[in-house]
Amino acid sequence: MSTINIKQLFRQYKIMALLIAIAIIWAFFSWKTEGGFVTPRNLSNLLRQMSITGILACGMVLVIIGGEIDLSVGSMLGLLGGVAAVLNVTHHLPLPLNLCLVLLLGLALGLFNGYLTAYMRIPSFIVGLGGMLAFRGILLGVTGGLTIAPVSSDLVYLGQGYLTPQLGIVLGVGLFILTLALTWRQRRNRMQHALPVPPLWRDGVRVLLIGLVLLAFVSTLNTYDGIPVPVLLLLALLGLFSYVTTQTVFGRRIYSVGSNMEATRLSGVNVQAVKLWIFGIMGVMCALAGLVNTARLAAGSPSAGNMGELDAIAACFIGGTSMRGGSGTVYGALIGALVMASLDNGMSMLDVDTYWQMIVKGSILMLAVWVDVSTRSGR
Amino acid sequence: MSTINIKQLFRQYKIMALLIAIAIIWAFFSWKTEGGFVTPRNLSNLLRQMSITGILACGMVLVIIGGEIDLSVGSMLGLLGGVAAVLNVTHHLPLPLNLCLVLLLGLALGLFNGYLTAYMRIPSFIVGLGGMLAFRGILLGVTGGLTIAPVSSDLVYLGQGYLTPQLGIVLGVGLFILTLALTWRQRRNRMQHALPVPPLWRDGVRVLLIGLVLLAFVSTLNTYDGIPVPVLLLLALLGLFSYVTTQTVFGRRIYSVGSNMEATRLSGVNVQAVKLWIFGIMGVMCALAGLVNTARLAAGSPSAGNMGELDAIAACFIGGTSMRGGSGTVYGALIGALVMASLDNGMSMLDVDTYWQMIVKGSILMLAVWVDVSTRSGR
Amino acid sequence: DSKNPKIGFSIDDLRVERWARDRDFFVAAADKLGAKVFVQSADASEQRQIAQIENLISRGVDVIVIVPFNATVLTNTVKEAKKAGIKVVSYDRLILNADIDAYISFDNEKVGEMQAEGVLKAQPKGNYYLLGGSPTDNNAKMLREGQLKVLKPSIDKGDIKIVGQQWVKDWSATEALSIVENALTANNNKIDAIVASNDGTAGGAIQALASQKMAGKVPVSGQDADLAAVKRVIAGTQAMTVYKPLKLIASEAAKLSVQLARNEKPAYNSQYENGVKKVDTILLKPTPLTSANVKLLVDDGFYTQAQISSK
Amino acid sequence: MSDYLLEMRGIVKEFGAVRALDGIDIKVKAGECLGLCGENGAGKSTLMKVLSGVYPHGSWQGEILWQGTPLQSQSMRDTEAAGIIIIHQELMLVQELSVAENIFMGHELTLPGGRMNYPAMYRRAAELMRELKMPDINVALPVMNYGGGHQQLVEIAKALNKQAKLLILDEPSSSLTASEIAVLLDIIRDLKAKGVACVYISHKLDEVAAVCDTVAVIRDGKHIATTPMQDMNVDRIITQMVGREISAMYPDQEHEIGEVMFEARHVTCHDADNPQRKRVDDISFSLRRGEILGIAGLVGAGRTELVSALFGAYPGRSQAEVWLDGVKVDTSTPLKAIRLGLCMVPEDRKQHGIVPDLSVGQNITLAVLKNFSRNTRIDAEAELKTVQAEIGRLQLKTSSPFLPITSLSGGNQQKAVLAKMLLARPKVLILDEPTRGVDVGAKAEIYRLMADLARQGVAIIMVSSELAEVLGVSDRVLVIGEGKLRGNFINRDLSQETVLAAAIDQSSQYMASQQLAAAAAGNNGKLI
Ligand SMILES: Nc1ncnc2c1ncn2[C@@H]1O[C@H](COP(=O)(O)OP(=O)(O)OP(=O)(O)O)[C@@H](O)[C@H]1O
Ligand SMILES: Nc1ncnc2c1ncn2[C@@H]1O[C@H](COP(=O)(O)OP(=O)(O)OP(=O)(O)O)[C@@H](O)[C@H]1O
Ligand SMILES: O[C@@H]1[C@@H](O)[C@H](O)OC[C@H]1O
Ligand SMILES: [Mg+2]
Ligand SMILES: [Mg+2]
Repeated sequence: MSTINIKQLFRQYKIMALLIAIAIIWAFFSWKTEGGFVTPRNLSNLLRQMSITGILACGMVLVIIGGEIDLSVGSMLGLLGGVAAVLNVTHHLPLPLNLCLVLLLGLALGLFNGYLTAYMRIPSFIVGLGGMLAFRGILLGVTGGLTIAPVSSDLVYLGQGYLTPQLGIVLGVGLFILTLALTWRQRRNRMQHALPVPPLWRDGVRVLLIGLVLLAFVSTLNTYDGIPVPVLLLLALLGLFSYVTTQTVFGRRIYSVGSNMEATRLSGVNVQAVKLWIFGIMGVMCALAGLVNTARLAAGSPSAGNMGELDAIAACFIGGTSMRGGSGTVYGALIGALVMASLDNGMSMLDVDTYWQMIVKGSILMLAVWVDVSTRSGR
Repeated sequence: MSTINIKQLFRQYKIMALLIAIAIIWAFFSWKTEGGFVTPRNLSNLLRQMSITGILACGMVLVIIGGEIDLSVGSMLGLLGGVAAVLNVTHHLPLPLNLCLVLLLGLALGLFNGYLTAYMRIPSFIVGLGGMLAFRGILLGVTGGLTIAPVSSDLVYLGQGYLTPQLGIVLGVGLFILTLALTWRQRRNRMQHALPVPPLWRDGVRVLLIGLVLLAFVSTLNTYDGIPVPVLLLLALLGLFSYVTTQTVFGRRIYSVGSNMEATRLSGVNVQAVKLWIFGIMGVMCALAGLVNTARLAAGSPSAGNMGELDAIAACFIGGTSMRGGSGTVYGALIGALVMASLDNGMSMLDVDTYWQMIVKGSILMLAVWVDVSTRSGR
Repeated sequence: DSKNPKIGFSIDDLRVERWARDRDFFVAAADKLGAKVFVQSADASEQRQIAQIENLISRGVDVIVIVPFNATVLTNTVKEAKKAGIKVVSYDRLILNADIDAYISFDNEKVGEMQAEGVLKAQPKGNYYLLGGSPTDNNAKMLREGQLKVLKPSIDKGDIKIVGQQWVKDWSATEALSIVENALTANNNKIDAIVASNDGTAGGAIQALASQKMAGKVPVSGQDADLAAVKRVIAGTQAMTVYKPLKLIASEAAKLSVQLARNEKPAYNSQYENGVKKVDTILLKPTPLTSANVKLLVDDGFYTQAQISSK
Repeated sequence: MSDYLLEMRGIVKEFGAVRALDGIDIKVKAGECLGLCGENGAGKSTLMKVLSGVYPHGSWQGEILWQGTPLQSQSMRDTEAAGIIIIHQELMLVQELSVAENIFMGHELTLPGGRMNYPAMYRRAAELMRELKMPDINVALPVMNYGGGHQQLVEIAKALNKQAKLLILDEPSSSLTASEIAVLLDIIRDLKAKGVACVYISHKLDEVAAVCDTVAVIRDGKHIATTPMQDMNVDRIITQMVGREISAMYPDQEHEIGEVMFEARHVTCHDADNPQRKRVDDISFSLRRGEILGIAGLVGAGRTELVSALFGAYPGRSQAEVWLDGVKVDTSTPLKAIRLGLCMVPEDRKQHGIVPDLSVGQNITLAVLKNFSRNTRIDAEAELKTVQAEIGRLQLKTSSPFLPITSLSGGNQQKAVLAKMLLARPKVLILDEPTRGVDVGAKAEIYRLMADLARQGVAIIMVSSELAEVLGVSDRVLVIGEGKLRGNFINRDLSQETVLAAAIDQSSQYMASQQLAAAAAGNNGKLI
């Protein structure tokens, strides 16, 4: 039956439901804004607006796959962004040094959270809640409650700069070649191991589709100003984290720890160290997000990142990460972030009343996840 | 060894660590405020301040034991309180009718959340997140973003009224007699089923301690204005929910669903219905909390209950509820709420800088839970 | 005791820059008058604010000065304070439906008018975007009323067109940035002026303009004279801000509190109806601030020259 | 009206592309016990899940006639109402709830107002436990206080408590010792006499032979034959199951036993809830290179605690001195133990063995993932090659190593967990109930594997509740009773009775010490 076939297709390409949801959302907004929504300019906005949540979601998805949660990321982002602003505005530190310091501080704070969770066995929810308060408090102390501005233009570039169109094209072509190579290698490997190989046409279609998306992506953004730097960062993180989660020992262990910590421990894995480093990475992501946020605002604000954790967590869950740990993907989380950003962006373009915005966003969140859940479940 | 004995004692009376934590916190604040913290007046304040979080925590602990979470309670509280205010101020509905309507609406919203979670299989985190946005949006729509005031004085009584001292004493004596009766019955039951019965002196000490606490409680509050109505409500809920969770079929099924949903389902329990009703109860608690909040504010405010879910969830976790579901107690959650309220109250009485307040509160939260966790776990 | 009175100062949210400055000025002024100040910040939560005021009452302060997060929800709490014989002063935002002793403020509607005037002067015709404050803050609505009062005639004449209006959750700069980015896109950059309700949100708006290389070409208003905003005004990217001499209001408020504690008669200059009574009020004048008169800040001791000119 | 209580006709069940059941027919009369046999993954559990409504009507094809009328149940509640009660292969207990609460789950006895009628439930539960000859179990304590074997008995009590017309037992005996199995079989005979029908699934074929009236054998989802028991014997069942004959269950290859390489001294484990109580009380023993040491004892004797303490996996407080090759070593965590070459396959597969979200292959390589990584990147090809080799070696039945491990049959999950630890190249290998739920063919395979390892010089400790198995493969047998060492026997002409007597009887300590003395005198047992 064809319904079964469709369901099967959905199951095989799990994000399909989400992509379709995004397509519907986009179509709706485009129709309502008379095409304004899908202009290169707005898509560029949209991607920049999702970048901070996206960066956080990259780290958060690891945390959630590992069976934990981190509620302190909003405050930590604020703190690290604030520190970056202070170092820049008050101490005139050169950018590279500033970046290094902030990233290191992020790592340290993240490891601290991880230590409390993994070694002191304080439930991560409580660690996060405590950190949420404490980091925000430190930020208030550091900034004295003042907005620190204006930050130097090289820092602003991190948030508001663009890649030149030429470089964008090079990037796009590079990525396409990479896709080709990877697909080919995968086919070869599967054949070597006598595993079922998808028909050539299907892989062809897939590569073609990816190529088209890349083309659309690069050319759209180039029509405007080029690929925004934070979006580039996000792409890099997507690649890096997808690689880590699917190809490395550490990544495999994250899934394993989140899925059955006891069995993993009995298999000789140092589960505490794994958790420690998951939080460490989350800290670095907070630092990156904080830097981009400060750069975008050209200022360090004491309320920066407020409630940022909720957006990041929501992105992960929308993207199909399981609440109980053990499963989830980085690209799913980023698509989740895109859903949220699209809703915010579209509705603010439509000038919808605030209360309607909240109601609609809330409902669509549930709808999107419901579609995803109901197409996925086996029975 | 004596350390073993102490650990054992801690394990047996799991809340002991928390009670000691509270004692330390109280002693510290009393010392620092030169006794100001433990004046009847301030204790009365403290209890009233914890009442809203406490009411929410009563419902939340069921939700978490059942293996779910509800992030929408803050917004739902706001919405229901707002509706109560509108019915009171704009439509001049008599109080009993108003109460009924709001409680019913709470039940309906809760069941709606439950339906989405249990039957539509949308993860409760997402349902909560969606509800958080949507309910707040509806509240903004209902109130037009304005604060609805002033509400009538009979409604205000719910939040700011006091029980007369005489009634307070009657209540205290009644509760003491109840304790006696229950302890006796428990001893008899345990004996009948060949369970280890604690030595008589120990139960005696326990009853005596409870008696002293009751005495202190009633007489302290009577020294001020009497037992505040919301505190009375909280006491009643504590009794009711302790009874439900430990003595009724429904209560035991909550634990069983949260602990091993699959096994429970395969034992022929309608797990979806259990979840549905857990959320229904949570909705009613939101209605109660919303009413008390509106009564305390003497107004329905569009921002009421903002972030209330975090406090309620934190209270549960501080009180020893397990993040994975399946274990937890109502009194634990209320003690958790008391810890949080004590910290807020004490720190605001001390003249600490706001940012230090946040840092200290964050740290103490973690410390309290750490003490609890480390005395409880086997190693 | 009346010689060294104890004053409780309950502030809405120290994460909004101006309140941190209010606090510093207030504490300093009160210190000079021999009073001791207990500062509380409610972090934008009405529940927490009520709890904190209750705590101040049980600590036996003589006067409580309140910057309400929500002006309409303090009826019961104020009643309790009065019962304990404590004087209550409403600071900057008027507490409604409550028996308070005094109110000291800048006129919020007036601030709104100044913002609109400032922008209108720089750009008398064209497409206007209204960037409001927090949707849950009553003050934000008063500001909007003032702004519309000034803009109304031009709107009617057809000189200006309101192409969009949004409220910014919690006065958040990040949110303001996204909103303006989207507004610019939706209008193809055809926005000629932005009436922003405070400096934090103005900062976000200007960042959005900057990425379109429109910063400085589109006038943006603000209020509070945040340091960052003052620098922007000097740089020409922000048309104006409204300077509310915080030092003045803070020291006046401190004086007022001490006088109330000592049962002296403060010098009121106005009265405001708050739903329960006509509240004695000290009303202070805000000043519109453009690049022409920023020196005022230095003269007032609000900032040092070094602060302003530092890059 | 047909004279069959139950008829299942042409049952087909597919999981995606996998056809788990391929047209199966079985029939059961009232008062009859049907034995259901087949290799791991043959489809026994799946068939019973179809019957009991775990898989609702419509998710499979075929027809079920119950007392002559079609049964189209949507959930377990429907089948329970009809009188079909199932004991699942995997434990289905709620650990946090008490024994009594578990027994009555879904059928609680209540007082007015939805109150739990605890006195009545405790009374009935205690009665059931007495029937199962387990009077020591305190039915008011949480289930998690009891070990796997006890929990299995609770599971049985839970089923007995319901009014069954047809009772399905899916490997109820896999974690029981001989005496408990005897009790269980008696109970089944009682039920039969009362007219209750049973479907009995077990890989212990002598049980099947002892209690069943008919035997149905399935292979690869297909029905092979249904035969009255009087025409069958264990060997014939095996032939039907495997499609060939299995010559010898236990390998008789001799292996050389070398010098002492492993010593455990003064192992003591304290109860997690009651530190005064010792679950293991000062046990010491040693192990030689290439030796297979069987550890026998009754359920709850403390065998699992003993071996998990050696491996650093005991959850409570414990002391143990471990000596490896004459050096005192630290095995306080599994990681340290594995690095030293001390590996353990845990007893509780579901909680301590499998990682449910990972695939079969990923589970197998979990402990040695580092071996396949170059600069932290996993070499997927090398990994796959190893996985496929292991799957082949253990005859693990899976259509692809990329399937989630939870989609495997119970016995095949066990093989995957075993493969995981074998890959870690142990010097000393602890196997806690290694053949639980494993079919005869694979069992023989595992025994052969153990013998191979022993020949390569690996020392093996095997905890098992199956005495025949202990005696079949061990060189030496330790008997544990109530946390104490009750006997240390060289396995030569050792009889089940001797071991059992030591396990049960206090006075047997005398005999044990006699044997110990004999061993100390340099008797080298089976040595060549
Ligand atoms: N949910 C599922 N998804 C995919 N395949 C499944 C699923 N459940 C069972 N199978 C497959 O169905 C087949 C039959 O499994 P089943 O559990 O019925 O075997 P069994 O005869 O009970 O074996 P054992 O003796 O090991 O318990 C196996 O090959 C298994 O991999
Ligand atoms: N899920 C679990 N979580 C924690 N500990 C467990 C779990 N399952 C079993 N245990 C521990 O392992 C022990 C099981 O071993 P038991 O006391 O039954 O002795 P045994 O001799 O190994 O008998 P058995 O034949 O039952 O394995 C339990 O007492 C318990 O302490
Ligand atoms: O000064 C402003 C104040 O009046 C308003 O209420 O909140 C935001 C501030 O910027
Ligand atoms: Mg099976
Ligand atoms: Mg065991």
